[in-house]
Amino acid sequence: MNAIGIQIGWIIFMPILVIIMGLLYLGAARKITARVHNRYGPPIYQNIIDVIKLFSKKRATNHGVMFSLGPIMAFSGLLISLMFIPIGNKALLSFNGDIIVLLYLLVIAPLGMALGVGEGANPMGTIGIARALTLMLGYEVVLVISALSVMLYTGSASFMKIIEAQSGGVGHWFLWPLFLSALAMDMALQGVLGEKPFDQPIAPHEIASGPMVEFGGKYLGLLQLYHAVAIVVETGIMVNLFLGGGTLFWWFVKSFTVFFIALLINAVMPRFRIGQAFKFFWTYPAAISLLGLILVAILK
Amino acid sequence: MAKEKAPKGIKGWAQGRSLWMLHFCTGCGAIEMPPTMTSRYDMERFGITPMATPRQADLLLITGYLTVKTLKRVVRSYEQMPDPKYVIGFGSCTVNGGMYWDSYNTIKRLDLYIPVDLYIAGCMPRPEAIIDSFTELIKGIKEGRFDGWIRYRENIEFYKRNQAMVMDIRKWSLDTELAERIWNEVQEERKKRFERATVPHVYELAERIPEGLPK
Amino acid sequence: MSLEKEQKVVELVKASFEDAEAEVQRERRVKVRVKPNRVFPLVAYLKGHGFNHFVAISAVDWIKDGEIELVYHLWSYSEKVHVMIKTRIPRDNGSMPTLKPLFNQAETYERDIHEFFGVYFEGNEKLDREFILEDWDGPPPMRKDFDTRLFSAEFYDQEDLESEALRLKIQPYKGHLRK
Amino acid sequence: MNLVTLSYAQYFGLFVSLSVVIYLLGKGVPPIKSVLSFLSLLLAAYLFTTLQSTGQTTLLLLNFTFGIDILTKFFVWMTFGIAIIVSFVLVSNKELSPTFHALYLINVIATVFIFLSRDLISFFLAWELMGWTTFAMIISDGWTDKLKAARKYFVWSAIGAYFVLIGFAILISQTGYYQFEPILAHIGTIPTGWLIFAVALLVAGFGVKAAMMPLHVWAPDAYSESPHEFTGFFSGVLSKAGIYGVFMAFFYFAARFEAFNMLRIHGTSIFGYIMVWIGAITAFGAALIATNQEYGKKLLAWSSVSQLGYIIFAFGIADSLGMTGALAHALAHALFKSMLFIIMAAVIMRTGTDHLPSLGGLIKKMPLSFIFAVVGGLALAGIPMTIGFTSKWIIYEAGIHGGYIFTTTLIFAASTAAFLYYYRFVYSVFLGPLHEEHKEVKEAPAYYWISYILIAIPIFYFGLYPGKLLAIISKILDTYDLPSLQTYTATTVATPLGTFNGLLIGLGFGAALLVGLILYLIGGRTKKAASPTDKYLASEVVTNEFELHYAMDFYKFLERELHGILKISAQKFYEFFEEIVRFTADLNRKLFFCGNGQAYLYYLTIILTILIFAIWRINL
Repeated sequence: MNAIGIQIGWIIFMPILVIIMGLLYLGAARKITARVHNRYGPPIYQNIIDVIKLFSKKRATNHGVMFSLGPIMAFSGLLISLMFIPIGNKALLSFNGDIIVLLYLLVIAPLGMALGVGEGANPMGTIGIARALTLMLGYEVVLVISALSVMLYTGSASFMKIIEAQSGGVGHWFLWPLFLSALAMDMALQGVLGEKPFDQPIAPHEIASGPMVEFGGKYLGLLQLYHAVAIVVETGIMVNLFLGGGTLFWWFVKSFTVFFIALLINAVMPRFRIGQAFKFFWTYPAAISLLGLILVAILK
Repeated sequence: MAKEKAPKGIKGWAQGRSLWMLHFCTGCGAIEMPPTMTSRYDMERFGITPMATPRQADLLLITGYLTVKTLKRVVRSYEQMPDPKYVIGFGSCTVNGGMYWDSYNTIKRLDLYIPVDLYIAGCMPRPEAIIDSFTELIKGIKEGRFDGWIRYRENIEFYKRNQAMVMDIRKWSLDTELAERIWNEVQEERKKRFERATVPHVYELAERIPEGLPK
Repeated sequence: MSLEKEQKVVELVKASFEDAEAEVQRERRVKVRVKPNRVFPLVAYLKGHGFNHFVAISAVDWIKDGEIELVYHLWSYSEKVHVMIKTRIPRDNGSMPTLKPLFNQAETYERDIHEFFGVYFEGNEKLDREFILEDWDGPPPMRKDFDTRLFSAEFYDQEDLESEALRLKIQPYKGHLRK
Repeated sequence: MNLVTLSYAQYFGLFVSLSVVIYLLGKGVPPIKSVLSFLSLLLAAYLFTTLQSTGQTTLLLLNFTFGIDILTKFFVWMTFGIAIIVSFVLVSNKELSPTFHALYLINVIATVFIFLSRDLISFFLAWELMGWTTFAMIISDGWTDKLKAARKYFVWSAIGAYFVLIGFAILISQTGYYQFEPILAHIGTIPTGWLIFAVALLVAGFGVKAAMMPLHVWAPDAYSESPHEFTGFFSGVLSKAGIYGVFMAFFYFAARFEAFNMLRIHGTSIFGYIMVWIGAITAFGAALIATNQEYGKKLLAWSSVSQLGYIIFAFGIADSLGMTGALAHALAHALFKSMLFIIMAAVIMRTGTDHLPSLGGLIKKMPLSFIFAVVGGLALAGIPMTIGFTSKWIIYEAGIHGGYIFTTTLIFAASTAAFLYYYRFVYSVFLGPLHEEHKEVKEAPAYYWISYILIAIPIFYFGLYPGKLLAIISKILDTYDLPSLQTYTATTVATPLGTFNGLLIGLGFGAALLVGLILYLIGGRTKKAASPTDKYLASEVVTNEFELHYAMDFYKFLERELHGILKISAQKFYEFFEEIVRFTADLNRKLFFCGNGQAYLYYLTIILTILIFAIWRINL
């Protein structure tokens, strides 16, 4: 009974922690980008202020029921995916799921947002969604091949078993034997996170921030929270598959390191055209990950 | 209905520290923004970021002169922003028309058409002046001094009437019913003004210099 | 500085258009004055002789003469000469044939001049469409007899409204001025 | 306690005569035809429960054998379920001819008899009857380009039928029996080569109906041109007859035979391996093509081809996971695809078009249809909590467990592409701006949305309780002595790779949704958009002269990048083939039937010369 109580406590506490960490990640991202640009930059807790402000705003325009439900569904979809990824050796519900469950739960959030954007009926938003989906078709292949190689290597699709197989120090991380897969997944992660050069879906200068074009006030607040959780979950996939999980502290350190690499690339890169981005994913990262997969298949 | 108040406390603080800006660059003022954003002056340290759409913005920064054609878009952008929202008029042209004081198609005082919270005078104001106005705005918001959107809501007829004088508000207002009514009300006066304003007159050379200036 | 190529262009014009007054204005600049009905053939003729860049159309209101002067600017990349073709039409009900069959971009300039000077261009189908001035029902504003200062004063100097604003206490906030 | 006990022949005869009654009555009293058709189907479903588990009928010296087992029940109830729902929807449609209703009844009964028959001849007859009635229905009540689509369907059905016929002929000639059980008993006597040949023919023949690439070319046209409500049944269930055929040919006959399994790749026979590849390529290629469709029914039709590819893929793997996944996906596809096609039918009924750029904004007018389009889409994209995820998840685990790395990747990519085309569909039809001419559109009649609800119940039930579905499938596989998945409870499914708990995900998502809702309510008030044109478009006011519906060339950039892949078209290959045949035939005709006496004389001379020369050579 006590164990269940503790588990429930973690289930309630973990999302709060992740939201705050995610917002701090975003704040740090702005600070780091500013430092790269030789600016002072906003305080690291800036995004928390933004969220408070967005939720306190009044009379944001509402385009219909699905428009309101979209951000809610996006945030909830991410919250439930959070339950199925182990964070710092804490398996919230992930004893009951595996990588594929997570990959499909991660789809709920964009779907919800896409439906909301659709009811907003702004063509720029829809162009953003069409781009995001095209990009998704690009990176999903790389992500899946890389995840497949891990699954083949361990013979399990369960996160817990994969982390267990990597226990015992840095030398046991899958980063080393599956280096090519890890490299490809990191490339795909750049697209998953939507950092440059893969920020075509929200290109503010072309399509007025794309899907977010009609969202203001608390809608945007929910989307900010969604974004914050998404960053932790998405980098978490990489941490769990290749960097061996770790305790809560080390888990967040690893996760931020993965995010940091993406940030540095983001700070100095321009934007691809969407077609180029798609083609890029289906050429080099896909080739690298396939090579990694073949190596695993041979070695096994 | 209780009078709406400007946000105070944590809401006001958050509002002040996180101003998302829609810069409506109508003319020459746009060029002052890049230095304000980039490494020399860096307005992001105050939490001020440019946004792409009025839906996400808190602050409407209008730089430069406003022709009637631009004013229509400004009004629409302003009405599309969620509350609380703030307006900064940037440059002399928003204050009194500036060098476009006698243009047939440029408005002179912006705050007759939408409520302006702050003006930055100058032609052009330097980035220091912009940063100064931002800090003043942040301070004022925390204290709850700026309430432009409340003024706009409460005196909507006044603003709409003024707008109706110069532009077709039926098309450009969000509240089309109100716009239709006020539009019909001001038609007569508008026509009268129009007759007075379009009397043919050819300027002599001496007349072209405005009064008060040495001839 | 020899003005040979400019002189050549003048001769080129005079060879076919005897009634045209062509002269060299300065280096790279040739001025031709023709009757309105000769503009189209002249432009067509020059286009056939290498003047294939149609730069712009401009207009001048000569109010005391009761005429509007239209200036067609052409440029030749091979000769590097700018030809201005000037013609005058009456201010009231003046009209010109459109140059659209020769240069598509003439359509845009003609719409512009139609709006600002009230000149009618025959054959330009888009002339009636709104171009720059939205919802404008006054006289063409660039004509000399349009009193722009009076118009501005009547419409944008709304002193009565300012006093109304004062009464409603909706002046912009002034408390931020430094003490 | 059964009131009546019918033999199989009586059962068949009853409904064929009922269809004649429907036809005749429908001519005289039009409104009655659809009601009668619906009631007949209900009666058929009821009478099906009274049928004995085996039965025989002798006709013209042939001994037709029928039987019911759990596999039959699975497919028959799927058929009846969708057929009755479609028929219920058809009650509201007054435009279809009595011919259609009569044919529809025969079509359903023929499909049921495919599953019931236990001998090759009755199987083939039922198969043909199904094909012919479908063809006749497309002809009688099809849509814009019905003749071309029907012709294509007919040609391909005929080709498939020939394959099946030859395959059956080999089985019959090699064993001397035409009933299933004796054939199974004597299957060991068939030489391996003949068996493989027969199974290949059968898989190809049934594969035509299951829209297997490259035999799929009829499907997009036939699906999109057939009567709208019927398309749900056509695509959802009739294609499953092909799947059933593949299952029977493959697992009922061939897989039992040791020699057949000698060559193994990745734990499956070489046959299975080829099917895995065909299935994966079908799924992926069709999904990519679906993303570029501009017409709703075409898009859904290509999506059908893609989803059937999943089933073929899973069958090819042929282990416990694969077969479970395939059967689960057969049901899943029948459910969500019939739902989406019925929704499309409702939209076409109200607006008269399925051209995606001409639709849009119907969420305001047809909210219920939109909700269920989302439900169907969740199942199609394989979102957890729906049956689509249950089946797809098992298929993925099967692929990974079997080590099919490339094909599983293709299947994954196909699933992402499914998300792409689904969003294009739902956005273009229901979201986006409303067109001026659709201002007066009303919600679909109650017949429609009651049927949506009826289909949505199993979609969620089997998604939240995947074990309930797996229990049925395991029983089927056990009956046929095939490997079955045993590691499941009502809510949890476990594979060697991982586990997933449908109910837990459902509850978790519910809780998460609640949290999201609370956060939403905490936030400040919102205001309704002032007008449909109140949106940010660079501060411009939009009027109807602007086309704001971003539905044309939705994935243009994708199309541009994939041009090289999309250009490979089976259709074009067949057209090229046709061109060659036509050219050869033309040449033949011109050369030999030109009617020119001189030419004939000339040929005669040549032939004589050759003959003389030959004789002379031989004489030497």
